[in-house]
Amino acid sequence: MKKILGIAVLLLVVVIATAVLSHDAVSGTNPFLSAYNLQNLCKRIGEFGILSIAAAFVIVTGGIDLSIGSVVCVAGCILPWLLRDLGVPALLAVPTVLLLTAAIGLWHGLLVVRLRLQPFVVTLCGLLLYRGLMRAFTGDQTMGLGTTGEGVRWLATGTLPLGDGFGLPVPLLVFVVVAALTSFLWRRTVIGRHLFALGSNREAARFAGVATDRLELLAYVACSLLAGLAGCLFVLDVNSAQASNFGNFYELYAIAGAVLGGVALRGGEGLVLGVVLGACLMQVLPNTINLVAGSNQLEFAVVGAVILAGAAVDEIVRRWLARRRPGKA
Amino acid sequence: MKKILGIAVLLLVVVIATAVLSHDAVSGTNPFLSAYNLQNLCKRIGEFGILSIAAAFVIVTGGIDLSIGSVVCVAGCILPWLLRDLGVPALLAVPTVLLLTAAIGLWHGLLVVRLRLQPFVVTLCGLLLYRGLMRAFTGDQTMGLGTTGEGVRWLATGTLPLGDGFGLPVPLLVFVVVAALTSFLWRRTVIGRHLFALGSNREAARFAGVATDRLELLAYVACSLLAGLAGCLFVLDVNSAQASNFGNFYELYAIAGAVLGGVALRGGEGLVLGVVLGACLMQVLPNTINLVAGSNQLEFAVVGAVILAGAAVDEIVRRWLARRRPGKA
Amino acid sequence: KGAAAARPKVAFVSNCVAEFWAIAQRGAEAAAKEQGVEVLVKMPPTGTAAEQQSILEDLLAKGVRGIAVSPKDPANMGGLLDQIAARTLLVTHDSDAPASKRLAYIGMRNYDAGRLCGQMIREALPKGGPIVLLVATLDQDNARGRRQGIIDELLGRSVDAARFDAQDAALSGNGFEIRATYTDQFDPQKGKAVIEDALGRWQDLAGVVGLFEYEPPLVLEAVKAAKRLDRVKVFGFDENDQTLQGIVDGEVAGTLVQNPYEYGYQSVTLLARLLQTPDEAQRRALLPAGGFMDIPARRIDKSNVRAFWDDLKQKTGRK
Amino acid sequence: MALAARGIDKAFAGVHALRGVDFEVRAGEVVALVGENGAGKSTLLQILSGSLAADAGQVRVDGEAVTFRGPADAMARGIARVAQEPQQCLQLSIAAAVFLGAELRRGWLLDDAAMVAASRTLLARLGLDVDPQQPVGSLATGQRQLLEIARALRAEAKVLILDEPTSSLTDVEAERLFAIVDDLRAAGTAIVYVSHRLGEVQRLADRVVGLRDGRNSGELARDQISHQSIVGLMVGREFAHATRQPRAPGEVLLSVRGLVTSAWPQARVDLQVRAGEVVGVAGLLGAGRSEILRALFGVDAPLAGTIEVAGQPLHGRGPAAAAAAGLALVPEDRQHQGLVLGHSVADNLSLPTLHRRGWRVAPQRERELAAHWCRELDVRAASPALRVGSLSGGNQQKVVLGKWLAAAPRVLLLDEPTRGVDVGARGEIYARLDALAAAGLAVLFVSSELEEVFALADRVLVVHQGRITGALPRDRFSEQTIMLLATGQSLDSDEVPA
Ligand SMILES: Nc1ncnc2c1ncn2[C@@H]1O[C@H](COP(=O)(O)OP(=O)(O)OP(=O)(O)O)[C@@H](O)[C@H]1O
Ligand SMILES: Nc1ncnc2c1ncn2[C@@H]1O[C@H](COP(=O)(O)OP(=O)(O)OP(=O)(O)O)[C@@H](O)[C@H]1O
Ligand SMILES: [Mg+2]
Ligand SMILES: [Mg+2]
Repeated sequence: MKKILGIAVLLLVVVIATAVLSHDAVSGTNPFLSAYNLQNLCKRIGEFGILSIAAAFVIVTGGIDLSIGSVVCVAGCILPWLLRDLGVPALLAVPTVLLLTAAIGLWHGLLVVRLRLQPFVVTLCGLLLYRGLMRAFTGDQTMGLGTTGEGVRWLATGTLPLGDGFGLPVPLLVFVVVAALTSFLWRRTVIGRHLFALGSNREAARFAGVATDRLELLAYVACSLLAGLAGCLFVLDVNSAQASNFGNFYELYAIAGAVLGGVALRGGEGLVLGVVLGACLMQVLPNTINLVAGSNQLEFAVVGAVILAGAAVDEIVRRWLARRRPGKA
Repeated sequence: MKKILGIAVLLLVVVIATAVLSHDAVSGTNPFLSAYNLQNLCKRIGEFGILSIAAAFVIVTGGIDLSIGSVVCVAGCILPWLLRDLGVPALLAVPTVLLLTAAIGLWHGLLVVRLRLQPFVVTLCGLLLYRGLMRAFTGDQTMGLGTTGEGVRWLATGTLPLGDGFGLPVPLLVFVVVAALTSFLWRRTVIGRHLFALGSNREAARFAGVATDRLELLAYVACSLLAGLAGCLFVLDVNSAQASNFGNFYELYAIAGAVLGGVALRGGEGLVLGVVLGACLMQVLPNTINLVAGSNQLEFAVVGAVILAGAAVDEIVRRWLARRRPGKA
Repeated sequence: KGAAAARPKVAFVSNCVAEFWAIAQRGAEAAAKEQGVEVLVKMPPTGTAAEQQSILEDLLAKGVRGIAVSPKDPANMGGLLDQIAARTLLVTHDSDAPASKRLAYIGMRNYDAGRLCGQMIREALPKGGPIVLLVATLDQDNARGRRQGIIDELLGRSVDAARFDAQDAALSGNGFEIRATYTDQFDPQKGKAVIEDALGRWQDLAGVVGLFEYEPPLVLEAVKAAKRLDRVKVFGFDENDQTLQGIVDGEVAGTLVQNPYEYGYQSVTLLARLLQTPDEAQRRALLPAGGFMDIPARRIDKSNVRAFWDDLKQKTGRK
Repeated sequence: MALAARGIDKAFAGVHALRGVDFEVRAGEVVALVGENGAGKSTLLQILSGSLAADAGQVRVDGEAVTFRGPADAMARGIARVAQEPQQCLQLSIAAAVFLGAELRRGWLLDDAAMVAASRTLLARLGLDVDPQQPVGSLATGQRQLLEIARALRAEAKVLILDEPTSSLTDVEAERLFAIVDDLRAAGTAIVYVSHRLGEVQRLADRVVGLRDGRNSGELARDQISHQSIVGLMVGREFAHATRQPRAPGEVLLSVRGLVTSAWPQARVDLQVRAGEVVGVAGLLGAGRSEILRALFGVDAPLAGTIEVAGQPLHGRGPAAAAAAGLALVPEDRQHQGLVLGHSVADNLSLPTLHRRGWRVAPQRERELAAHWCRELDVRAASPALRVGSLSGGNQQKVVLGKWLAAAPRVLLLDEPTRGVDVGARGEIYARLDALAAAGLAVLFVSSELEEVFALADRVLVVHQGRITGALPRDRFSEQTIMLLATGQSLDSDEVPA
């Protein structure tokens, strides 16, 4: 819990600051707190949050997945193709895409587990490979549903009305379900316990009779599957995917969200709640900038600076706490 | 040495294949082996090779630097500004940029060493931060020397004529010097020995009295300094830098080159010669595609697939060798 | 295979990867077929000047007989372009490099297209109002030209293609107010997100302009989802299917289209015919007057969208 | 006086490890530091060698008060320590590791040739015959311990601190070390020696200093040192030696035929262990004893051979399959193989058995299990929720034992099961193993201590270069016979088959 205190405080500070700064004294309205804005924000948190959980799945095993953005691209290109060009019904198309992305994860896992290739190398190649293949597959044409597929797009753009003009965006609900299931898996099941043991010390876990290979496979499959799910939501949301840049850099956002949320890159450490907070922060910051600043030129700089400051403050506070409460039983 | 056999063979295969495939039966010429092409190739190898050595410096300590591409961007934006807008003489401008990028490295190092932040986090923030700052600094305007600065551009576009129409590009010479110095530092000096010990097991090195903090600082400084050097060469070569994309993704190419060349991401392992070979392969592949294929749509896919295949074959061969020549007599 | 090898090779090089260039590719390939040449279409995968330079160098190494390129950074690429011009036939398209030794430029003037767009906005919003612009990136000449054209036209300024207003400059006049220029760095998710945020921030927005091909549909989506189609007008550039459908449905006020198909077609035709003409004087006669072949931007609105769309579908072979 | 400490206090989160401890060692003296697991021995030594800062107290070197900011400071003062759990740079060459931090050089350059030659001599003196240019990672646990000693000898320190240096060494290597210690003492080096092998303490010590619960518990002069008096210093009470329970071996539980390991492809291993039988494996360092256990448990895939558990061939590969078949392995390297150091004691104890109670974890059951085994094995931890990495070495070892005892295996494979465990706890472990065997468990254990082999085993297999060179029943146990077999010489008399 102490691990996520820092990020929780940081998030709170940013949220309050944005609410104060974006307040329009003239009209008395507050764009940040408007139902419309919160709804959009929740939608993005849902979409990117799923990606961060995907990243966290592999990171807790001590691995890394750099191909997340390219898997998003695969989902973003294949789903419209199935729906629009092949006319596959949505109920079949989405599971097909998820199956395909899960297969990608399986492939990563097999390369890592059987051939003992470094996860960084395998997924870096994946990053290049899948995007390249999608460029050839789409012939560099933009993929979208056009004006068809209104029904299935509800998954990404729909809301469950809560009254007062505010509706819970479906992607947020999907994210909450994914987060809850993941948290249950990690904390309450044998698989979760074994996953974390493997991440902390793969050799000791193996010596303890844990089926490390199968678990690692599982982590990669879960990661790519969730990336595929998020990819579906993204393309259903924006309705436009260009293979050369759809999902570009999303692996970094995903990993940043997870790491910000206290998931340790050396493996064996992480809380789903932390990942959720990290993902929130990653989405609130650009929203802040868009609502407060005159342009979004400084967006990257601000996001980078805030994450760094957050990490630094977190570390400093933790040390200070450790110094104040030493040893004694 | 065994570590780099795989990559050496792979490089050889690709080079031979390209020479054969690009041969033009009608005209009897061979574009790949033409002096003009080899010269361009050598230039790129020089530029990107420096980046891979930069990445390797940090990787052997067990760290990672994701900000390399953004540091390239900093150099690419600041150097033209100094030369063109401020009229600083080249002899002063290049060292100034190197000093600036070295300072960036020092900053990374201090955050990693003093605050014990994860290198991944520090440099990911750097990736976002420096590019963001450069976008604001340049106001998203393209930076270049225009038609001025012919003199200093010799550093990137000049050649040392060797006769027969072929000249050794200056960036290759710079790279060779950097590689030779690095190799000397790593293999023949106490600093190098300690650097590798630190990467292998930081605690053990510390217990042995190695000044781990100072060395880690040094590695980050060397990395950013070399990235800055490469950035200068890049911008002098293409004479055009857009803050939003100059050097984008170069950290991945740099790391891929180093890792391909046998530098282990867990630290403590690596040969400069391997890095050189890795950097060569990373540059030969796109050249191959441009010379052989009708479009470069599949470029990323091919690069990804070849690296992956290379890593896999390397691993398989190594296992096979290990099985044939087992442990004891 | 033998015949293909014997056909002279020319190259068509874009400045990034986009649907726009996929259409241009069709034009280039059509022309190549007609002229009996082979065309290599190359696109810099991440759209950087460095990538484009590598591609051009490799094309020279490969020995192509002519190159048509949309230079990523004309102001600074002079040296490279002259080097190419010295070795092979060089024309520019889409984005010109007037100071270089290129033979001709095939395309439009982005600043003029921007002003055309501005006119369209003024007609749609006679009383003016607050406007937001969405552009992929501001560090490309075409993006800057278009944006400046729109701003200058809306504020009623004189024609000056060299003017540049900073991204966060406060700009108003003539009843219009440019509230912000947002960039999305080619990420559609980000593009949609910033427009959503802008709609949330300002309740009084009168219009939003998407300056790159994929952007008008994102703007349309965002405005539609905010249920503000009645108060916020959508304008765009280029001929994305959804943009055109939006015009048909009355949801998009209009779009400014370039003619990428013609860029490709005319570039390759010109290169091929230059190659086939041995005589220097006759060659010169093939070049357009002033070295500029104008493929003007066209304004597409409700009145002409059907005809335009049908023609486009036929040319690109898409349904 | 070479090194002295006064009033040393040190507290960790939740544990007060040292309370006002005094300690001193003079030049030319060997002082043995004894105490139960968790008494604070390693903590004190870490403070003396600059690896840890004391909360209070003073350290003096040659009478001068010093403050060490790091191990380097202590080294500069001539203090060298062989750690209980040495951290090593596995990728470095052995020669580089021996000279790490004090490289030989010619001008600016490393003098690798000199370092290789010098380390070869040093290692030979310790009886380690390996190529110094090989990476450290290629060494087995015991060999790594010798390397660590070589490093300390290389430093030619004024004060040499040895924290359980022999815990993975066989008597042969240990005897070599003693000779070296004798030499150093004669040359005026001050030596601090920690060991749970009390025979060694008696053999070496000029003086014995006791620690109990982080406090000084007394001191013994040379002529007062005896087994009893040392134990008294440690625990303050005497305990009875457990008597062996009589038992009759039953059916064959573990049967191995033609096993070939990748480290020793020329050697075939055949062996059987019956229910109720405790079989010891003896041999020299690096003889391949651990290799056999690892292959049996599926950690390394054997090149050939069949393994049967209770008549059933082992299905599937890997430790998971072996564990499912009723095998358990307590590995020799507890830090890397035995424990997930970052996880709690409770999590480590339940790891091998977690999946047996369904797919959900049951926190209540886990707590009970942890409490039970901590009590049974006398694990000195303030709470089972503590990070196991923060426990003292011996207590960690008990956790490794406990997690596999909790799994109630049919065949128990043990590799140095009592490494670093204090005498008291050791006796209890012996008694427990004895009782389990009586209840029908088959035990195959590797131990470098012949004393332990004699105490536990019904039968001894001796290994030399990956081969079983002899099997001795209890009535033929003798140090000489085992040494003969272990060095590859054949016995004159008839051999007993394995
Ligand atoms: N880094 C640490 N964090 C928390 N507690 C620690 C740490 N190191 C040691 N301790 C605690 O300090 C106490 C003394 O441990 P120490 O390792 O000094 O014991 P020891 O006498 O060497 O025991 P052993 O014979 O088992 O090696 C133990 O209770 C241990 O749990
Ligand atoms: N992980 C490893 N990698 C390479 N070689 C190894 C490894 N483990 C053991 N060996 C080699 O196999 C040989 C046998 O080692 P093993 O650990 O079985 O011996 P041992 O008799 O148990 O000795 P020790 O008491 O030192 O563990 C050793 O000489 C060692 O060099
Ligand atoms: Mg100890
Ligand atoms: Mg062993």
